[in-house]
Amino acid sequence: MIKTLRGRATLTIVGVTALAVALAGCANNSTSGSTPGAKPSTSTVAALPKAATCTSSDDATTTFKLGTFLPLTGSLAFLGPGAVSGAGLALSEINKDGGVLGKPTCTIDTDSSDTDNPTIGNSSIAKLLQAKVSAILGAESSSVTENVLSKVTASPGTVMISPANTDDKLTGISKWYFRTAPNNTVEANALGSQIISDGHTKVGILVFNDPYGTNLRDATQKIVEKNGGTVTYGATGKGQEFPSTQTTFSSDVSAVLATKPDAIVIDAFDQTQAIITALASAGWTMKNTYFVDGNLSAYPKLAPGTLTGAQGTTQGVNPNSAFKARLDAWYVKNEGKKLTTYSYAAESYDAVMLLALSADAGKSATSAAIQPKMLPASGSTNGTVCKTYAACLPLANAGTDFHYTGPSSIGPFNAGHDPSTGYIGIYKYNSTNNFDFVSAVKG
Amino acid sequence: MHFSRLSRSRSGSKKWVLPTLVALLLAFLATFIPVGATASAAVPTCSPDATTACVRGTLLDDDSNAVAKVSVTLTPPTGPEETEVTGSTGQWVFSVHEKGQYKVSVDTSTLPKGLKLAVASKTLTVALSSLAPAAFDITGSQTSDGHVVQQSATSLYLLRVWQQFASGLRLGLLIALASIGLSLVYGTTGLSNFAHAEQVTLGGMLGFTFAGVLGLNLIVASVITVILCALTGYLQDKFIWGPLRKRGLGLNQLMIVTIGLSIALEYTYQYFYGGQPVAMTGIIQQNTGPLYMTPISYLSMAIAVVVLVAVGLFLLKTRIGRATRAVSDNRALAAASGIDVDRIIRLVWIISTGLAGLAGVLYSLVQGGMQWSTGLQLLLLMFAAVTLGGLGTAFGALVGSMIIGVVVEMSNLVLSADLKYATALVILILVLLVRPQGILGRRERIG
Amino acid sequence: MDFLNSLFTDFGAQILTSGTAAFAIAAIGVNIHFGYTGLLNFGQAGFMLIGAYGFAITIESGGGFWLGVLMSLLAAVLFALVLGIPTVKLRGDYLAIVTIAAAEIIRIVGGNALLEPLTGGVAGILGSQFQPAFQALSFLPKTGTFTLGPYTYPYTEGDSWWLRIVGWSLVLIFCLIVWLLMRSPWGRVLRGIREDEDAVRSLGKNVFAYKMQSLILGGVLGAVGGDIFVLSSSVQPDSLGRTTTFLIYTCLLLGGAASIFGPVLGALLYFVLRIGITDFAGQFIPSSIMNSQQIPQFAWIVVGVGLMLLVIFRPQGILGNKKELAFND
Amino acid sequence: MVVYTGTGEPVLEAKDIFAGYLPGINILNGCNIHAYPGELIGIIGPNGAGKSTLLKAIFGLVPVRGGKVTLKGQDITNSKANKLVQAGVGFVPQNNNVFPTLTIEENLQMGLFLRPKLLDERLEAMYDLFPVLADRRNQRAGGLSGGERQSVAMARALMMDPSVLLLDEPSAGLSPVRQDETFLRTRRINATGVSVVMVEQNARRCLQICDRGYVLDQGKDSHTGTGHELAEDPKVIELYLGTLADEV
Repeated sequence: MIKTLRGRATLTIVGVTALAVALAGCANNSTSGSTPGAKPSTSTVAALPKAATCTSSDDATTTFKLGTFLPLTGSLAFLGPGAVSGAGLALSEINKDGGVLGKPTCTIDTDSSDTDNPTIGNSSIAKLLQAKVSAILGAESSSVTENVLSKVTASPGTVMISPANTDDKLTGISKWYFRTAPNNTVEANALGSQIISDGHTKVGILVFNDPYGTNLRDATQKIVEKNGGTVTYGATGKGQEFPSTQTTFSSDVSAVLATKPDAIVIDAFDQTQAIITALASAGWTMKNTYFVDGNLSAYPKLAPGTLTGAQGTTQGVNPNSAFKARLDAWYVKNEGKKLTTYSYAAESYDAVMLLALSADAGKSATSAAIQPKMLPASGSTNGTVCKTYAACLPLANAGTDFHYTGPSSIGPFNAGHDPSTGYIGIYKYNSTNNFDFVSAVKG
Repeated sequence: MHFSRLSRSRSGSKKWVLPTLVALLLAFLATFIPVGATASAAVPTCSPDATTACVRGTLLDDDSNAVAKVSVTLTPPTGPEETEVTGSTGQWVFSVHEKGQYKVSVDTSTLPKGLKLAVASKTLTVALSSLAPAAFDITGSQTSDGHVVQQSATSLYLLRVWQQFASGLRLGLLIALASIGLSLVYGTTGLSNFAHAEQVTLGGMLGFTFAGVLGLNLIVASVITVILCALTGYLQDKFIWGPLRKRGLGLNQLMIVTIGLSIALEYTYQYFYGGQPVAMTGIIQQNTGPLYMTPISYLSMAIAVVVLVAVGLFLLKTRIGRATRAVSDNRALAAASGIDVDRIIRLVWIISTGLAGLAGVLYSLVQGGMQWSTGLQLLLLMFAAVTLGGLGTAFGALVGSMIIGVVVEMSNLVLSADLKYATALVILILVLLVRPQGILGRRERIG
Repeated sequence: MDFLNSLFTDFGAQILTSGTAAFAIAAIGVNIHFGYTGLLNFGQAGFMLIGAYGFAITIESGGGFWLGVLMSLLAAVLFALVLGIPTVKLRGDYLAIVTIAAAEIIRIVGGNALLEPLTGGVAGILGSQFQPAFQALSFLPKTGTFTLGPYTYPYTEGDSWWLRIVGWSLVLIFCLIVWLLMRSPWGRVLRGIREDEDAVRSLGKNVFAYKMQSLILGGVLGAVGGDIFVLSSSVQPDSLGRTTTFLIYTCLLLGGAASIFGPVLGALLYFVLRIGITDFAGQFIPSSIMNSQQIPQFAWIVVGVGLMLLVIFRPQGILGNKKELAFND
Repeated sequence: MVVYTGTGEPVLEAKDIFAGYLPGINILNGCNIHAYPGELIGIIGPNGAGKSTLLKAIFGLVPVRGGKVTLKGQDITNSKANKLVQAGVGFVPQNNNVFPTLTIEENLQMGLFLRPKLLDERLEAMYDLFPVLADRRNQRAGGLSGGERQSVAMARALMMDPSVLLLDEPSAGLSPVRQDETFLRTRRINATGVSVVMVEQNARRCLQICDRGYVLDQGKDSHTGTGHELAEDPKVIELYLGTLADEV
């Protein structure tokens, strides 16, 4: 009796899981087929194979071992694919161009998860440190970085470089920590100027309570106020941030609209789609809406025309379509899916390039050798400008000063290990809810 | 009725296919155009680069309408003045190639009648490869002969209060729809089902699968979704909860089994649907009436009310409904009375998951999407609602849900917006301190 | 072989972390609540968080390490009193709902943007603000690393040998304390309450007082676990939320509730199993079936289903005694 | 020593019953009882002897792990309670014997859940038997006094017109006056031809009214006989009635 019962219960759980899997499976297959967001066709680009997974026989000084620490599960999982593709593509291209120190690179991919699941990140970091990786790429969330940083920077010290951290607190926090995401004052400057120059002086900010959101808000508010504007909602110290786990936005939208703003900035992540719905149904003119790098992405599932005229800012000059095509091809080949977002792909790509070139310049794949070469490689010594691994490698090998500039177009690292400058692109949504490049400003 | 309007516009959306394709093509081509040479020629353009900065602004009136044909003059630190007339977008822009202090002034004599400008000139510090914005605050409106009907701050605030109250009712009804099942299952089996939230998510996910992916009509998709969700309740009870009840697994253990199930389901959704929200329809409806409420919101609230009344009548007036209450009251006695408790419980599971699925569908339609974690975020609100109203009483769940919904949606009128959920939970704890059995609960259940 | 070799090294590395010790301590606390007294405390992460706040904020504002520890414990005691007094008299699920709600309130309020000067808001309090006070007590060299077999860790900084020694020593001490307590008359009364509250009451014992003592003791262990946890990370409200509570219960049930070493074994096994699942899936499932993002998601699904099967087929866990769990209903 | 007070085949028989709530722990260890048609059987015994468990085991509320329960010769071991009600067994539990949120009439309706068509007819019969219930038919049972609850509980069990009625300590918690009422009513119900198996704490009173009694000790039937025989059996007095007297 007990036996058959056990069998039944097991069978059921397996069966229900399988049913869910099957049901969801059809959803999955049919969605991945059509993503209007991904423009360039992939057929023209030869896809490179993914770098191998490191094994314990890979020597820590001669093999460049990249540990990735990116959000694969949890509430930031939607930001994973961009960074995964950027880092993966960089490694594949490095391998194609001869590898680091003449050997192919390898990778250990781990999950950083989110702040709700700190044990995942801790396990991943334990694994990466145990494997004595050359450097760690990640995390995307500032909070997650802050959670593991003391482990990473403790003796002997491992280089950690984030493609997406924007928290001010991280500036100059450790000699081992770098980031390729420009300080968000750069973006705020561009965003604030754009809003003011569009004739809007009363700005409502829908901001989520997260270091990313509040830091960008603080900086944007400064620019708006400096130029004679006011922040009618969501200003610093007003307690109007919404929790990052929120799923219904009617009260926030009512509140912001009650302040009669000329323009609204949506300073959020994946909550944005629900916010758009709440704003648009409340009759808000969507063209007076501004997006930020955390949510400037295509919204192919919304009805055409929903976002027409809305604007947004993100790092980088005009996104290079050839670069996007390479990312697409790499992701389809190695991860079996189409990319729907390019968030932090360029920053991850450049981060890996900088690490690899620093290892070449330092003649060793250890963090100790890489760390001192990071600043020069990023251009702090005004070396010869080079734009690809193939172009920079001879300079690095020869010991010449060089300055790598890649698709993220950030400037050299400053003393706080932040990019000293960055280009911010300004984009405008078209009737397909995708966005077009308008202009770029340097900050 | 609203559904049919929606579905008509869905099928009508084929009209968009051609323009969409054209726009896509254009967008694709546009990416090949080098920086700075964007295609829009009608508006004067300026792109900052190493040798260029843009001084720019837009003249808008109080209604955010562009103010055209106004002369704007730029006085550089050295060299001749430049003057430009705003176009149909109200925008003016000057490209400059030297950093320094620039003065921008608006020729007030060219302003349309009724419009006023407090400060007519501004001095800007301009750096190269950047955008120097200048805002001129124009008062008055062009459409209403310069007479602006401004709503007073008080009436705006009152409107907001009503607005948020209405949103609260809407949220409360949806939570009620979702949590009555939780309450019924709790009442009849004693199980606190932590996976109930994932049943709500399932509604949104299946709704997306049928409407968003397979393109079925919204009504059809919703009906199929609710039926499938109810089916999951049947299967769960038949193969998991029923046998475990029979085996006498403790309630605490069972509760932890539901936590396991909820973890498994959350990540199953994430695995297949990804991390971002998925919506059943991309069409965003406009609000109707004085409040920000879309037709679908009204419809959802109506459906919720009808279903809740139906469930209430079922429980109060029908033989099976009374038997359900009897099982909630006293399972052993119900069995001793000849009621087939297992069948009642199975029925309760079916109703519970079906209602949760319906709640998920409506939630997804009203809020514009459903994410793998949406249910999870609602779970505590649902538990709070059920406990507040009185554990195991269906009507209590309704009352509790309405309170929780209104509190969540209105708390930001007085408290920090990020304390919404905390406020609801504080109220829960306060009520339990005074009345542990909940608002409609009975004292004998709690000891 | 190479794969297995590195897998087992990873297991070891994971087992040794101070984070695992922290979870083991918090699970020992829940074991006192749930395992021995039958109290369904679903807010253990709240105890960890409030303890960690008390600890970190005190040190940050110059109170020193020992005052920090004291404040941490006091915070947990206070939290237990506030939660327990109105609810331990009620049926078990009320306590569960009130504790989970209260823990969420602590988490949400801790992350409140207006409280940023005090709690650091959502980003929390960085480790560098309070960890040095602990590291200063180390009798090991202040910098440098020490290697034991395949494991190289810093002496004192970060997730150091120093922290690991302290963390795991505390685990052993708490196991000993629980062992002694549960053999004492006091522990027998707790078990009596778990099995038949009314019977204990009829013997003239103050059930309420015993339950409160149990809640406070387990909560204090939660706070200590929270302190150990943040000593190698940072104090972030979201890190110590519902998910963490569920995780602690998973560890406890895996090892076996109402057994001395159950929570410790459960914590060790849980982390090892999760790494094992992820690594095995990553090694043997081709990327055409699951991509690198789906593998950890799949691992989570397995964890969820595994928890279900575990509770269904071995509700007493690995070390637990089935009779000890017969207190339900 | 077997005493027959009924005639023919036993209407209810429990043979060698082993049963318990928890896996591996039996409360009943080979217990035997039987009842002939029309008999009023009293079951007494010390606390924890398994009296209530025996009733529940007969009624399928506690899993029977060994032995056999028959009703009119039919095997009903481990049958679901609703099947037993259908077959003509009524059960009144000791505590929680009404549905507190349901009205009195709804409570009675639940008693007749399996034969809804007979509702009006049976309601009338019950209101005749328990006139106090008729006036308060729309009142919630949760608000009733102990005696009234007992009436509702009995009436509910009688709705199906059972041939065997199982009563679990019907007098518990009632005032002496109400206790008397209950015992008299039980006798009256028995007189209508319903076989009654009654578990009682109030042993002397029980043995006075029952046709035949069993003494349960440690999960087994240790003595049986007519009510009189047992009440005067020195062993029973020493083992059970005496101690009871001391306690009271």
